Amino acid sequence: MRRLAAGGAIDRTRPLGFIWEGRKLSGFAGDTIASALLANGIGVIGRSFKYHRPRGVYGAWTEEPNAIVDVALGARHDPNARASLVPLEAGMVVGGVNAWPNVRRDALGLIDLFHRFIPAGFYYKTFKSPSWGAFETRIRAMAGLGVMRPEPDRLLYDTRHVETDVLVVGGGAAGVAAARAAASAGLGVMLADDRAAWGGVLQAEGGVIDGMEAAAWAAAAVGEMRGATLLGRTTVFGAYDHNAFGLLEQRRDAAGGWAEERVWLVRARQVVLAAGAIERPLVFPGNDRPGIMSAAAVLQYVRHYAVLPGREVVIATNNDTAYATAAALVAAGASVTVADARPEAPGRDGLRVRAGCVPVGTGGRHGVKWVDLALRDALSNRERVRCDLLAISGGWSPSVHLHSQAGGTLRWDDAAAAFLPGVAREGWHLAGAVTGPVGLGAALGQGHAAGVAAAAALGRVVHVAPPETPARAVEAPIGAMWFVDVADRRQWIDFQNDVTLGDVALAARENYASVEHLKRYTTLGMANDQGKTSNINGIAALAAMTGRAIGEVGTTTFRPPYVPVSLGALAGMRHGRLFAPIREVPAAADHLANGAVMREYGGWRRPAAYLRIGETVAAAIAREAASVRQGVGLFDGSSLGKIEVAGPDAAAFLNVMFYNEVANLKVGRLRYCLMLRETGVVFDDGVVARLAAERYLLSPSSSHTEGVLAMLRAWQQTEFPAMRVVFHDVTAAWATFAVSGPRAGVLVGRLSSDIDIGDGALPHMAVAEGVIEGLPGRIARVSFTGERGYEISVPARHGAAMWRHLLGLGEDVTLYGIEALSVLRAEKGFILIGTDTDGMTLPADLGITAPLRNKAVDFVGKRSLLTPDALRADRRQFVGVLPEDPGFVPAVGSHAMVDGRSVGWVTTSCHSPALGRSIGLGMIEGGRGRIGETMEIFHLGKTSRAVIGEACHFDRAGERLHG
Amino acid sequence: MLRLPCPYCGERDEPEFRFAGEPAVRPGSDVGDAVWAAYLYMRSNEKGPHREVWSHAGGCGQFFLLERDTVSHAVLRALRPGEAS
Amino acid sequence: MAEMAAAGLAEGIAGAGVRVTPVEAGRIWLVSGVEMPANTVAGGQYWLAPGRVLVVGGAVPEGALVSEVGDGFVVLDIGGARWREILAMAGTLPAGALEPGMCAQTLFAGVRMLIAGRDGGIRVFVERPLSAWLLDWLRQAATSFV
Amino acid sequence: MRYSALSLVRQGLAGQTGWPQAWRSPSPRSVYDAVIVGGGGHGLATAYYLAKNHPRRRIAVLEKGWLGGGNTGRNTTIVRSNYFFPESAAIYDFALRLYEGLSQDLDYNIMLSQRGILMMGHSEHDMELMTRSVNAMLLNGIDVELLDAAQVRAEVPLLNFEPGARYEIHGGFTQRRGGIARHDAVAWGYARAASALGVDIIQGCEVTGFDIVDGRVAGVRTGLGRIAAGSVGLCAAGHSGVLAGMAGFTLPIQSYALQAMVSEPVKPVLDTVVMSAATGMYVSQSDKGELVFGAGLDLYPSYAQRGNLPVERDVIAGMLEMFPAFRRLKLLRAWAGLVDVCWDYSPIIGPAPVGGMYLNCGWGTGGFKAIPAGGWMLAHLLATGRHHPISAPFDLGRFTSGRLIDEAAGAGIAH
Repeated sequence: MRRLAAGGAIDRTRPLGFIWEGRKLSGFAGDTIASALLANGIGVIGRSFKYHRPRGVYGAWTEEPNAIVDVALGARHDPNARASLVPLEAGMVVGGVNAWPNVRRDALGLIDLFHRFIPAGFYYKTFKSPSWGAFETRIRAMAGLGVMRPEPDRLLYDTRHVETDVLVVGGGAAGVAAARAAASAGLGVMLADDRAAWGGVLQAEGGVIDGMEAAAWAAAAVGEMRGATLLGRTTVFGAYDHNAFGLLEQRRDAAGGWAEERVWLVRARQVVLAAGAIERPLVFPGNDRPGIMSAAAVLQYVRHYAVLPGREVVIATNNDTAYATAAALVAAGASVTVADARPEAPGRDGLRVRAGCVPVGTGGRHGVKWVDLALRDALSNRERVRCDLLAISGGWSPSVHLHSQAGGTLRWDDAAAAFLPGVAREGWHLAGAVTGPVGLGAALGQGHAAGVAAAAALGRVVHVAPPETPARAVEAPIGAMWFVDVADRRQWIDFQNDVTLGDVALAARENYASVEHLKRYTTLGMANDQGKTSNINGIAALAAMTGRAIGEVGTTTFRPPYVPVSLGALAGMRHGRLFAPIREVPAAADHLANGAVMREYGGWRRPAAYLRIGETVAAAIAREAASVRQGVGLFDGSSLGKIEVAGPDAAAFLNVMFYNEVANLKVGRLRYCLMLRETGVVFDDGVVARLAAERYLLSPSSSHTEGVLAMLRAWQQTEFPAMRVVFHDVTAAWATFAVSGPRAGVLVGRLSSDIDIGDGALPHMAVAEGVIEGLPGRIARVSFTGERGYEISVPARHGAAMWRHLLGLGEDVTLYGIEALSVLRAEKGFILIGTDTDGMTLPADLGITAPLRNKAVDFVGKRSLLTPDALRADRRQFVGVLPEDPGFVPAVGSHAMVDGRSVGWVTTSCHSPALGRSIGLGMIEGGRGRIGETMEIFHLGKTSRAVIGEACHFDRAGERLHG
Repeated sequence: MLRLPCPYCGERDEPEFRFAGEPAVRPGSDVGDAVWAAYLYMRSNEKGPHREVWSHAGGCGQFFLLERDTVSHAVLRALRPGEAS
Repeated sequence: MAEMAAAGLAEGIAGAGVRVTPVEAGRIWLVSGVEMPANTVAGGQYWLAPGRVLVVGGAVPEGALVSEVGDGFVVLDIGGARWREILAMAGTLPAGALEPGMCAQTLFAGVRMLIAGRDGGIRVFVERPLSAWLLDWLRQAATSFV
Repeated sequence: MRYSALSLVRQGLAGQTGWPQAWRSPSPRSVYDAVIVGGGGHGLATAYYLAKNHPRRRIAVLEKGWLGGGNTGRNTTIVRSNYFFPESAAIYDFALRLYEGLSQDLDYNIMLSQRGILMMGHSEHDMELMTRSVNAMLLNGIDVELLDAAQVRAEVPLLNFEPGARYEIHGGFTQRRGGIARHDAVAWGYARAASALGVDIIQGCEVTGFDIVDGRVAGVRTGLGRIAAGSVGLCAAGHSGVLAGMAGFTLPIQSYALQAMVSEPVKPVLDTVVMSAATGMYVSQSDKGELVFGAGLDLYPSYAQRGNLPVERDVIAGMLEMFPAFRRLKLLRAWAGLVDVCWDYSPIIGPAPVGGMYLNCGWGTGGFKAIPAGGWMLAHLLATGRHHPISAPFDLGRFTSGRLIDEAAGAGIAH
């Protein structure tokens, strides 16, 4: 066991049993899976992506490249969890991934023997014949890490949208100091840190602030902040336009059925970035064995998790930070040798320090056993040192991800051997290790100053003094070392994707010399950790290989998310029924009670057909259509748009908006009109009613109501601001029912109403307002079925009751749905926008040409009707398509063919109960000139024949409207 | 995620707005094909400061002119239609 | 047939810290030709756009165009200790936009709505056809509170 | 040196030190017969086909950043030719046929995986529009099949067939020859082959202006100095408008950000490309195991190649509606390309209003799948000054005549 007897921020009173690769182990509350595995002496926890080399835990937090594991707990399963980030919970079942039979003994480890022949990008140079497809299946099976479970995840995901005065990213020394200052100025502060406790690395590195132990100071400072939103266990994963941020919180208090992940979408007026820095590995031959870990991570495992990853430790470093790890290890009873790459490395009491030395080789298959050290410059004085832990530190890279995403610039600093933030974005203030190597004092000072600056930018003054900490010895500068200049180029830069120094040399040799080419050609930095440990080492190696300065090579683009974020969390509640809103008609419950099959049409849920017991949808449609022709049918048209247009200039304005003439429409009359886009394309059709000299009522199709309203407003506000016309969308306020059929008049006559529905007072295409069954309403003579038709509108609240009442007015009333209506209108040859028409259809294609000839005033789209293409003779025109075989219904979407070429298509087809045969409508090139012609109809390789005819197949004279 | 200033409702988030094209002066219906095609289809499509028409569709439904940098997405100016542009 | 039953309003929702109660707001009119400061509420009159307001309750208003639309809305009061969290789940309305006397039209869970500030919560005016969907959304959102 | 398994073994024994440069990086000469502006897939393909089909020309490709760094390096790698109009089917299928032989032709494995592409229908109306498209494509000679719901379920069992799903799956149609290809490899393959045929590929060379003498282009002004040119080809997707502005004309193009995302790599779960118009998303699984997905445009003009949350969350919600099992996977990376979109969603290929200058742009969201054809057509224009029969319908003049090729409308999306 590697667990230390005492210490650590774990709860030794709460042991947590879990399963690792089928074996029962245990850790404590406060462990991560990684710390628990290390505590149980587990060395190999995974295999690298390409060569399947054994991988152990390397890091302690988001930098971890190796510890990808499969974690299952109850309903939760994560095939690619990072062990260093997952808090251990009782009963967790954890397993390695991408290895067979298991990570300890992985058969695919044999691939490593052929590494010479499969360098970076080898797959571009081979697998070309017979074809990539011949090899792909096997290669795909070897790729990928975890195994996704096919069952849907039923958890619910929460999302929060909030604003804040100051967002502080990072709750370490600098972040807490900044938040403390800003909060004292009375500002709304949101402090986010991805760890469970405040203080960040202070827990491990210690120190004294304002006389208190550092981590205790952090906790106290946060506790005293009034009005702050404190988000622990929360990662700021992305910076977007206008200071918008995406945050991922790992909650512990999620309600039953809700996932622990919650996404916050935050808008901040001022931003303090105190995200710290990430330690880089040293690059040397054989630096990828299990037991080779980040020195900073080892410090956290010893101090925070009371885990001693090794007893015989060699520390290889090129900077001072690793000496804190050395001290902690010695205090925990380990024997420590330090190889410091810098010639004049400072001596430390109780430590064997070998100055100017670097690792040049390692040994140990499933865990490091020894490391060869040698003098860096001459690579002489080679000495093998036994060890079971090799803690390495190659320097620190500031976490400038968010700064860069938001457009902040970067500059290479040789002294710090790092890309430091250059010009920050307006309203951003950077503090702490993100600005470069800083001691605790500097970090606190910068943090406080950032809080003061943020407050000042919002016109506020800070009311706390900056935190004090005793001065510390200034750290000696880093001795940058990017790799060991030996023939053995198997020096790992990206541990997960197995990218070595040799691969960078190959990329440089083949002229993949841009940093972006290096990344894409070698896959460097494209793994789960997105290059947190590998990018800078890769850039430095490329610079050396191509004779350029590191700053000149530059970095690849920092992209969200900072850590992988679950897709379910990003989708939030938009799932299942709640994926997208849908509108209901007022009588919805009654439709269902009467056997309606409800479907979505244009954003509304509407009855497609009303099924009787044992009836199929097709049979119901035919029955409904036939009964409307013979008797009387009732249809729910409540979803039809209703836009009131009023004002002294209403008539003039609408005359520009519509294709048809509407200014001369008499009061109390209706007219069927088209509305065009400026391109001349038919955008929508519908009935226009003139209710008064200065008041119209438009009824656009259900799916186009919002679009028509937006178009009216756009033109009035931007093109005709002087016109006195206003628009009211009253669609939802009215329920509208169509009563259609030869006996429709009889049924409507039974309504108690002051509206005279006699043909004299209310002829076809007329409308009257009045009182119906004690309710204010309208009756309009309009028909989309071709039968005598009445549209009855009453306030929506009474819609269901009115529908039931109408149904009860006669025993022979048949309910008909949209599908039957579609058959009836097809028999009449009436168009359906979006079915018969599309994004290219002009009015003349539908045979509606009078307005273009007669209308004096210019209207929307008019000029587009006169372009060469608009006047082309072979445009597709709307015609009837009568199948030669009356029993055969051609599929909608069949094409009319002339010697193998499509000359148009069938837009509508069905069996017509009224005609006792199949009918169709279509858009056919030069269609009106082909009346009477028989054409070949093509569908999925089979052909049939049909005769082109008039669109209207039934009651061409339209007598039934008035009969 | 953009934060745009509706001239009437103040600043709101991107999902409430719709881009409604570049402001264009509508020629008469007697112009030549090329002039009409330019009005319909040609775009200035500036890289940098760009004049645009937007609507606050998810709010008050009003249309307004916006000068916006198409690289940084910085909002330069928001004007009610017809306001001194 | 005067006793047409008023369409049954959706029953309320009572989650932990969240209460959604339907409101019988009386008659409502959409009125054009009336100016008032943007996004404010005064005496049952809610700003919608320049020259357009929603008038709730009281006598029939005057205006260039007056349309009775009470039947087109379902009015809900959202309250309870954690109503602000429901608002934060549904949209990005700035906090300051809902002080008493203020109103705003915005996307709430993707649905366009008029929202007015009240003490202890908000009053929302949602299009009747979308009210069922919204209540489904609110029901699910309310289960997120323990 | 030819690429092959044998050469890999031989080089392996020599520590992989013997490989030559994949392409040369010369400094620009002062004059070329043809200068191609834009070093992405289309530009490099143009250079290759110009050098190969019309030899004995001095050709340069000018790329302001790194080759393949524009949309070629940012798209979701889908290849298909299931287009509605004969003109579109001709050019996209010409590209797909070139793709099918490209690895051998370029001696560079572009990892073309013809795993099929499945477009889904979520209503009877969707299926009717799809039938119209399928029949049009069959008549265009494109290999497509209409599928009912059961057949879709057999192809991709992971899809959401739960009753009461918000967008039930009614069926769909598939093009078996569609699929994906490794986008970077297409750029690198063409660059290597073109360089070998003598084309000068000049990176870090931004065009800042044109020399136009009485209506005809004579040269290009760049960050690395002036270059004289007999003819100039523009194929800098996203920046077409900027280049046109420098040459004194405007284009019917608006530049939009088109976002794309990848998940963490998992073992194979999805063996075909799936697209759903209703939820607006498309997804495939890369050979490395990441899900690669995207959707429609961010619908406001932008030159910022940055991802953005609203459309990103819509895309993800849409994909999860189709694949509820993906909810547990994690987003690894999100970015955006910069596409120039024409009103009719078809490209602009042909002479520019300036003599000696030719356009290959306006590909909108469909540029990657058309790279080989775009290159072949622009090469033909640069070499002959005349349209290839396949490119003629896509001339800039179509906007004045109104003879648009509106693929969106063809597919029933009225806009």
